[in-house]
Amino acid sequence: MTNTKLIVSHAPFWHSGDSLFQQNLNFLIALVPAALFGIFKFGAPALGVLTLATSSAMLWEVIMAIISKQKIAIADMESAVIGLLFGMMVPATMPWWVVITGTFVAVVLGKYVFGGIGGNPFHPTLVGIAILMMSWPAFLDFDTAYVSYQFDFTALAPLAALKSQGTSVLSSFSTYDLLMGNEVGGIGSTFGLGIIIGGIYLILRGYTRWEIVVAFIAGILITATLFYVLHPDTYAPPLFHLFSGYTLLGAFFLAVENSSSPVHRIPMLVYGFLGGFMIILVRNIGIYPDGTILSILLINLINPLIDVIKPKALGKGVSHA
Amino acid sequence: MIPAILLMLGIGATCGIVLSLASKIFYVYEDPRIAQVENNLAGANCGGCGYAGCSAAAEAIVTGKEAPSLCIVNSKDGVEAVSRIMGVDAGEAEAPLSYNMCEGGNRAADKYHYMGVSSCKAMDAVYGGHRVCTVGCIGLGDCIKACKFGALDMGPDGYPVVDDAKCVGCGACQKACPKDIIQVKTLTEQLLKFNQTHDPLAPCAQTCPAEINIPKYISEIKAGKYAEAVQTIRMRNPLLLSCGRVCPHPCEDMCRRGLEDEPVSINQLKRFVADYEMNSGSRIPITCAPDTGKKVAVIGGGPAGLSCAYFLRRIGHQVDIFDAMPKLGGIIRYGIPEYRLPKKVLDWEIQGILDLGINAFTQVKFGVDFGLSSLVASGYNAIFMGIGAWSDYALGIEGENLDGCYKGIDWLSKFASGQDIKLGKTAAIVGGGNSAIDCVRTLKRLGLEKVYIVYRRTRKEMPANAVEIHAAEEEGIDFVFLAAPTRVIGDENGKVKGLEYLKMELGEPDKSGRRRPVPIEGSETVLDVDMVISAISQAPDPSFKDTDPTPKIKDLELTRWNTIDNNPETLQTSIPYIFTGGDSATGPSLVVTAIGGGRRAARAIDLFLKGKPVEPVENSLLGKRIPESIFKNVEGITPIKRAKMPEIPVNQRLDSMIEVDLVLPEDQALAEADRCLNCCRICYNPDTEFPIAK
Amino acid sequence: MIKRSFFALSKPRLTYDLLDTSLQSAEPLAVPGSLTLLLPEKIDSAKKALIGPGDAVKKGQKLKLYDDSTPYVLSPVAGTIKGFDSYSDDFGNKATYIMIKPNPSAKGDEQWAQTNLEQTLEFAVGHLGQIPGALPFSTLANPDYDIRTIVVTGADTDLLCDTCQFVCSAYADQMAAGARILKAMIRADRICITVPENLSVQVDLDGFNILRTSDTYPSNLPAMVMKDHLGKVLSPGTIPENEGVCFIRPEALVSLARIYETGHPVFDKVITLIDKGGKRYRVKATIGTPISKILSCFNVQINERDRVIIGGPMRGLATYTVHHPVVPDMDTIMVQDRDVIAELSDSACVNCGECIRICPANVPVNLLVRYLEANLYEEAADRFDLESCIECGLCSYVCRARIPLYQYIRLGKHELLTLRENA
Amino acid sequence: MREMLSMIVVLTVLTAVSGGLLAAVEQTTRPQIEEQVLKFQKEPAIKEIFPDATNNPIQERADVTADGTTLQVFPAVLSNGKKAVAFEAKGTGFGGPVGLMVGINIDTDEIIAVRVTTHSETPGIGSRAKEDLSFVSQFAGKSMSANFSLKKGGGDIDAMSGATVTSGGVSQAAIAAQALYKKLKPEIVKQIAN
Amino acid sequence: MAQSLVKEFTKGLWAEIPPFRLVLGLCPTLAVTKTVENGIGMGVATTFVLVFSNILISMLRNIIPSKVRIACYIVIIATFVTIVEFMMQAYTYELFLKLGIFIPLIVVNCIVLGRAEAFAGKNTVIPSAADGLGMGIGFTMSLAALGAVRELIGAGTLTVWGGSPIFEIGHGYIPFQFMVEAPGAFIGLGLMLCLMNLIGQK
Amino acid sequence: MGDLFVLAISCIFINNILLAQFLGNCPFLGTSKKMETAMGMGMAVVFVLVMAGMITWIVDVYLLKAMNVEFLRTVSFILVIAALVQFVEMFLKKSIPGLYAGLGIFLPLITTNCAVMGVCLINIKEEYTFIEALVSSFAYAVGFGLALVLFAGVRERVILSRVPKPLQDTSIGLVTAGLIALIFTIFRGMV
Repeated sequence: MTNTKLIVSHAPFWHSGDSLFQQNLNFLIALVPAALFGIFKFGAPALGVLTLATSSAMLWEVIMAIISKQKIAIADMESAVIGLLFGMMVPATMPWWVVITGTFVAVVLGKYVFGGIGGNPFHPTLVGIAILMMSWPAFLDFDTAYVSYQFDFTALAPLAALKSQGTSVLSSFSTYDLLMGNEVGGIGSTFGLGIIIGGIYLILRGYTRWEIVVAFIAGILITATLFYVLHPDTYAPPLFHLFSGYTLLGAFFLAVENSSSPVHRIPMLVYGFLGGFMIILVRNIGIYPDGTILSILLINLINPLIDVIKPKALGKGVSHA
Repeated sequence: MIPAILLMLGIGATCGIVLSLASKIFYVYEDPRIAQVENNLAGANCGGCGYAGCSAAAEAIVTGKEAPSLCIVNSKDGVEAVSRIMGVDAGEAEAPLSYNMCEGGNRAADKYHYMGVSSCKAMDAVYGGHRVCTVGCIGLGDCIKACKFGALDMGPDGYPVVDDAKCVGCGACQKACPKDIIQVKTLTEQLLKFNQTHDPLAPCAQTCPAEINIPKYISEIKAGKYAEAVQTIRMRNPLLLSCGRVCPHPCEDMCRRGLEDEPVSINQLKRFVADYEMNSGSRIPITCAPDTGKKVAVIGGGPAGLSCAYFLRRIGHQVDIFDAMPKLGGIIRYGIPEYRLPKKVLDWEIQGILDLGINAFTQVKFGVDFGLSSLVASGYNAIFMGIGAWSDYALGIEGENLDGCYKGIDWLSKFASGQDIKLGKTAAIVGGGNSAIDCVRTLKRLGLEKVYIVYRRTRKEMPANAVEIHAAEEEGIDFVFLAAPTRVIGDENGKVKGLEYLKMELGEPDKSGRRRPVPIEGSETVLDVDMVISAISQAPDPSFKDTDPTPKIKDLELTRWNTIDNNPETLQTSIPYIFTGGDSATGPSLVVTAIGGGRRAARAIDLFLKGKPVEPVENSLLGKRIPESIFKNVEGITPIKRAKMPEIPVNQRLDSMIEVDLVLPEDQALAEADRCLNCCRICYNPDTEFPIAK
Repeated sequence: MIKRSFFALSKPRLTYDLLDTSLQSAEPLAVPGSLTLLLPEKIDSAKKALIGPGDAVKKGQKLKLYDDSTPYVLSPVAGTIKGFDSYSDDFGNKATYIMIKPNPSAKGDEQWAQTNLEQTLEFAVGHLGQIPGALPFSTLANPDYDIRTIVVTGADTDLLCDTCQFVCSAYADQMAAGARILKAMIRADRICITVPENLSVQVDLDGFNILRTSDTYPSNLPAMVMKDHLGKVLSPGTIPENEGVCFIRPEALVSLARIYETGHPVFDKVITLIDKGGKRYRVKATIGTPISKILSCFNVQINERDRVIIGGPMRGLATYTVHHPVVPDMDTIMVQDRDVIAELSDSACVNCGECIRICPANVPVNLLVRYLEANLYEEAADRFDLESCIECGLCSYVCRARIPLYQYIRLGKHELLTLRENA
Repeated sequence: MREMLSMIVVLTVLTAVSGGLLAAVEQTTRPQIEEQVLKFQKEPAIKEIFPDATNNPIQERADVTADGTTLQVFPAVLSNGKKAVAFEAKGTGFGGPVGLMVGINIDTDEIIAVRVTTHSETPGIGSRAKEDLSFVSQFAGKSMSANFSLKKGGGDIDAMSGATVTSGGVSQAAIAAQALYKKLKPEIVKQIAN
Repeated sequence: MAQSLVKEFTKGLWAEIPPFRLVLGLCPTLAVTKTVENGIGMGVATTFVLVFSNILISMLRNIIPSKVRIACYIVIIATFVTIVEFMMQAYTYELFLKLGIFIPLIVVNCIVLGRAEAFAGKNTVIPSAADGLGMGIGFTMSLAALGAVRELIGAGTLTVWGGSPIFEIGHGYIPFQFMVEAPGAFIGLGLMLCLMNLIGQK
Repeated sequence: MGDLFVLAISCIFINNILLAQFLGNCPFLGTSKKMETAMGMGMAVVFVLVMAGMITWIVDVYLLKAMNVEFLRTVSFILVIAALVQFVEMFLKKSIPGLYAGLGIFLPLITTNCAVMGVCLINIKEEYTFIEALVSSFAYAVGFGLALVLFAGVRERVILSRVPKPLQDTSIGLVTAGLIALIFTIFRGMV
């Protein structure tokens, strides 16, 4: 007993047992329904893209860790989530090298250069997609991506169609179809119901913050309703916006990314609402068909500014007795 | 063309008038240095310093919030110019460097397993860190994280290594280190660092009177970095060639290997690198801090004076040495015979010191040729008195002044300076110290038939170096122990004929633990000799107090042994601007002690010259030992034979004065260096089973 | 250990344990063969120590290092000083430990038999320091504080612990007597006692102002008691004493009463031991007894990489040696098997916000920890409420990235003080 | 005072010298610059607009002025003998002005062709206006009285997908050309007649 | 003398190369480096201004009162900038069009004023000229390098002079257009700076 | 009025002087390490730019164009701006020290801030009227300040995260700025 060396650490000596691995594992679980649906709908190429995206993201993480002689941190699965989300946002026909470049940009430029986990001011996946979109928009064009596919529904990307052809196309997309994934889009971004189920699962498990999700959706609905009420002819109805494009994925999985979103209640509400608002603004008066990616990046950008609104700390402002 | 000129004329004039008026109307006083500093910044207003523009940066510098090196764009000259404006004196403007004090903290055992914030500071807060060593490196690299210039790296041995080329001396590492291991020091501070009780010091380094970082230079020898080893020694000791030859190496007594095995031959390693430099044909450059414009006079060019002059010069002061003898070196030139320290070697060594820009005036005697007032009048700001101890004690017996009687140092110096000395055939040297041995060995070489050493105690009590006694024995010297001279017997011509002595026996041990010799009544014996040299110790020569006409010199207090009274920590004397050191401060002692004293005096002089209080080093170790560093046994040591000092065989050496001891060959030196355990305060490297793995 | 629930939309709820009624009394432990006393003063090699190895000491004798030192300890036994050496405590506090070998044949404490026990604060400060329960006499006597309210922590501040509750119920009479003595000594306006609201054991608490505290952690912590029951919110960087409130252990009152009752100092401390399986043992040990004695008494085996904690799971102190002595403020010893020790990581904050949601003091821990990591202590205090932290440890408990947040905060507060002292 | 005076004098002299020097340089380089402007900006556009011009519109350029507006016009005689004129109008695009060279058949007031001369648009999106002829060719054959607004604004012109602003800039320029033409046509005709 | 001249000249080429080591003059660096050609053009123009303004300022440094120092320097610089503008308009018109507003903005390029303040205002003519030339060439090299990287990745070509590329990646290459866009300029420069830091560490 | 609003929006967001036009990057990187500094710089730029915009417009229209010496634009503008900045600095220092402490210290940075000069030149190039020039100057400056503040917010956090050593400071600052520029493309086409 004399020579036994004890472990010495600081209090507390208990831990809730939560971990990053748990968090990311749950993220992956929550993404499963939408991803499975995508594979089911778009077939083997979709499976290929998802696998490649996930694995290449993890690989980049390992490579960068080796290059910079840091501890390899793939065990926390953070890069798997980044990769899978990336895969879910792109069309199934995306060439392999685009996927690999995209995950490189996402993992390295989005996350690694900022010091890895917890350091990224923006959502890494969105950084990847946004840069790809600027470089190679053609590969992210859902209308051309699926020309060789046969679908039993309107094979038009709803938002792009809305942008180019106006509200006349709205009749081709029923809310039910959008919710059930009967639309073209990213592999995992079409199955609205699946995303909602996954998102609610995450909220219940405590891994995403419900305030952001709710405010985000509220932002979309309120802004879209305002536009729609003012000019029903030029603008699409709110539910169409909510269920089309990346909106749901953004609300449930992208805007809630820990490191780039606020943690205090009021900021979370402002953040979410602003995100929803910007999406509708871009869709209705901007040049991009979907605005989710840039809108979420924009709220990521203002996150540090608004996250200073916080409840008063205990005793703050109490004068000395 | 005309409109253009007119227009520009108009605009220019307007701007000029407006600005010049504005500068009068809206004049606000500000520290004029701000404008000066701003003029010396890059002026790019780039914001790279984190301040809003150059004037903001200049203000921050002038108000002392930032260092003169704030501007990232500024050139070196610019930084210097700014430092000058800020009145940072040149001595402090010298570039500081980070300096690691603990080399191998990971060798100390752990007391617990740590879990928590990965930083030294955090771990230090938990029971002082997981290492058993209280002063050693914790090893979590706070200093490395703190360095913005990438100048620190975790070395393979678990302690941070500083890359001097990248270090800018910002001090961030020092602030980050909870253990005070990384210290950012200017050259001056490094040169004037003295051992303190909280330093991570090996026993040998604690023992060395010159406070040389012994483990460091041995590990440098081990790594083949001989030049670095020389530099390390020179941080503390400018006379490494001499010390490498004559030092009785007290450090080896404390060597931990010595507890289980023979101690490492530290001094031979010193001599090895010192000779390496000398034989390499070129001198390793010695850096000096920028000039401070202060002048110091060093009286006495012996080891203490040379050491003091060397350190003062390196920290930027101007130094002149005055010596009464024709050549510098003092006792090591005139008291140590050629066969122990060849004059050629000494000349080379002293030249290296003078080459730093030190002037030497020889054959000028203090108190006779010049005095205190002349030094003060010549603008010297401080004086170091290292006048040594040259006046031999007399035996105090009858017949001491007969022809053929000499005094030790007097005789040695006469011989060394080439004066003609009448020699006899047989000689008796009274005394047991090193001077006595030097005399006998010299006489033996001069062809005397019989040379006796007469000492009143036994061999065990002889204060001379054991190796010297041994060499004397080898060379056939006769030892007469337990003999107290009572009379020198002269013949009719007044020449020495014999030495009468009384036999002694050892009595009860006295306070110092030595058994006192007690005379045996009626045991008078006569030794037939025609030369008697008494070498029973010396004292400084206080005659300058009488000959110097300056009244002030009377204030210089002497002790009853005629040494100059001084504060042993600062070596300041009773006259504030006079400092002392070496034998004149301590009485006859070791060369290396004098060198250490010279450096300590240099520190005090530096403080004095900079107008700071001359205070002792805080927590000074000075002669003390760190208790936890003194071991009783050392585990994991396989005895390995100590390198034997190569020397000229006895039959060859008695014919001439050639150097007896030789330098270690490189392979042996390396093997010897490998025996070093690279100790620190409590940790050391045990021998591994496979020496290659080390 | 309480783990995160599957559905974690709400905060995790950590509740205090109520008194373990199966343990009716504390088992007295014999005086061991060697005692260690901790003296909160560091050795100054320049000074001559008053005590040294081989000195004989009497029971109750005041031991101090130097002539001019204030800190002292009372020797709990008569015996011989075996030696003393320096000891590094938390946050670089240097202390001295004194080893004493008891001498069973020596008896009596004449010094104390002769002393006239005065019921004054001055007397207590000079003679009763370090009594079991660690009554903070020097704080009470500190002229900087105007202590008007005493709060007795009848409800233990940390989880799992029930020593205070035990003392309240087992020694209620002596506690009340102690309270009267203390009240007389310091002229306090009121003496309150915290009692868990669900405590079923009836304790007679006449004369106390009873504060019923909730069973949710951290409602028994001083700052929370101040806020919830005394209506005083501590401003950042202040301690309850600044507001005239002093928190003391019930055992301190019991000791006080016993001293004045018997006329002799007392040295036995009630301690609850919680073994690896969570089973409790109650023991009365002499101050200075090494923990190892208590452990071996109940056959608690300690292996490499286990953790021995002085105090509870949220606020305790992990010791590195089982030779750590029993000290006056030690209530609980908790032993953790190495298998249940959660790994920590040096990962960066991932901003998950768990700490924000659970922090009872509304400290923005997520940003605070970034500044602490970067050693920006002043900024952490100015902008991120470092000093508002009430040190409950909940942030570390829920941290998803498993950052030792509480350690960062404690260190930050400590460094901040150092910075301010140097400024 | 001395210091003030020197401040004013130095600054004034310096600026005056600078003004003179620049004026000199300007005068020397002016002709060359004008030639360059024509050569690099206008000539290629005019060549594309009037591939079959029998004259040299660049050399025959002329300035026409009416109501204080001056316009440089490039008259051309087409191979079929018809008279045409080209001039540049400006609109505002994404990153600055968009220059549009408009070639008009004077007789019919119909646009022969238009070309973008200058732009500072985003490469890949806006710059397509210059390279992608399908957009500018919409204007060919249209009457000068047609509505050159974009379809979104109720006009006849299809915007380039993803480059609405640039398209708007071109459309603005075309509308500006309309106004100029309307205002200056009499003068232009007069000019050509000479 | 010659040695110090070489030193003044070469420091701009590596040890203090703008904008990598001296983080100055970022605006043109970011804005005009879509192609190598633009980069070189801008670099040469800046070099011209740097050299001549350095020379003139070092000549006049004793005359100019320090209170109107900045104003005078700026006038001198602006004069040279305008001359460059005329020259480019007259002889390299296409380049002039591409560089657009950034030519007049050389005036406010912090490198030029920075060198004037930090060097030319304190040194004699010849070292100032060497300093200006070195810094200018260093700046040109940096711009060309960044331009090359951006053009190669973002357009798949390398254009040094006269519009037609001297190098083209095969037809299968789909240009990573992000690099020639505004954001790509920042990121490209940021990553190159990182690369320089890496090299500098060695 | 509506047009002016559109112009303002366009200058603030769409043609943001920093992120779309690449002007004023040196102070952008230099003063964005701390939110406080960024705010101060932003205000100072608004202040100076509005004044400079007006004065240069007047100089251009009533002097340069009138005298037909437009080729002196660069030199006269910069001189006017430099003199203005220096004047304002002196004025503030003496008369309103409080404001000087907040804004004034940023003024020297502005002389060499190409955003100021750039906006003045753009105002002329786009042939704005005086009111338009005023609005555009103000809006560009607000855009500058906005980008600076947003950037500073992100950068304050980025500085504290574990950015790999070679990327630290300016390098990561540029990368972040690049991503912000990317995000600002969201406003494209909104007016």
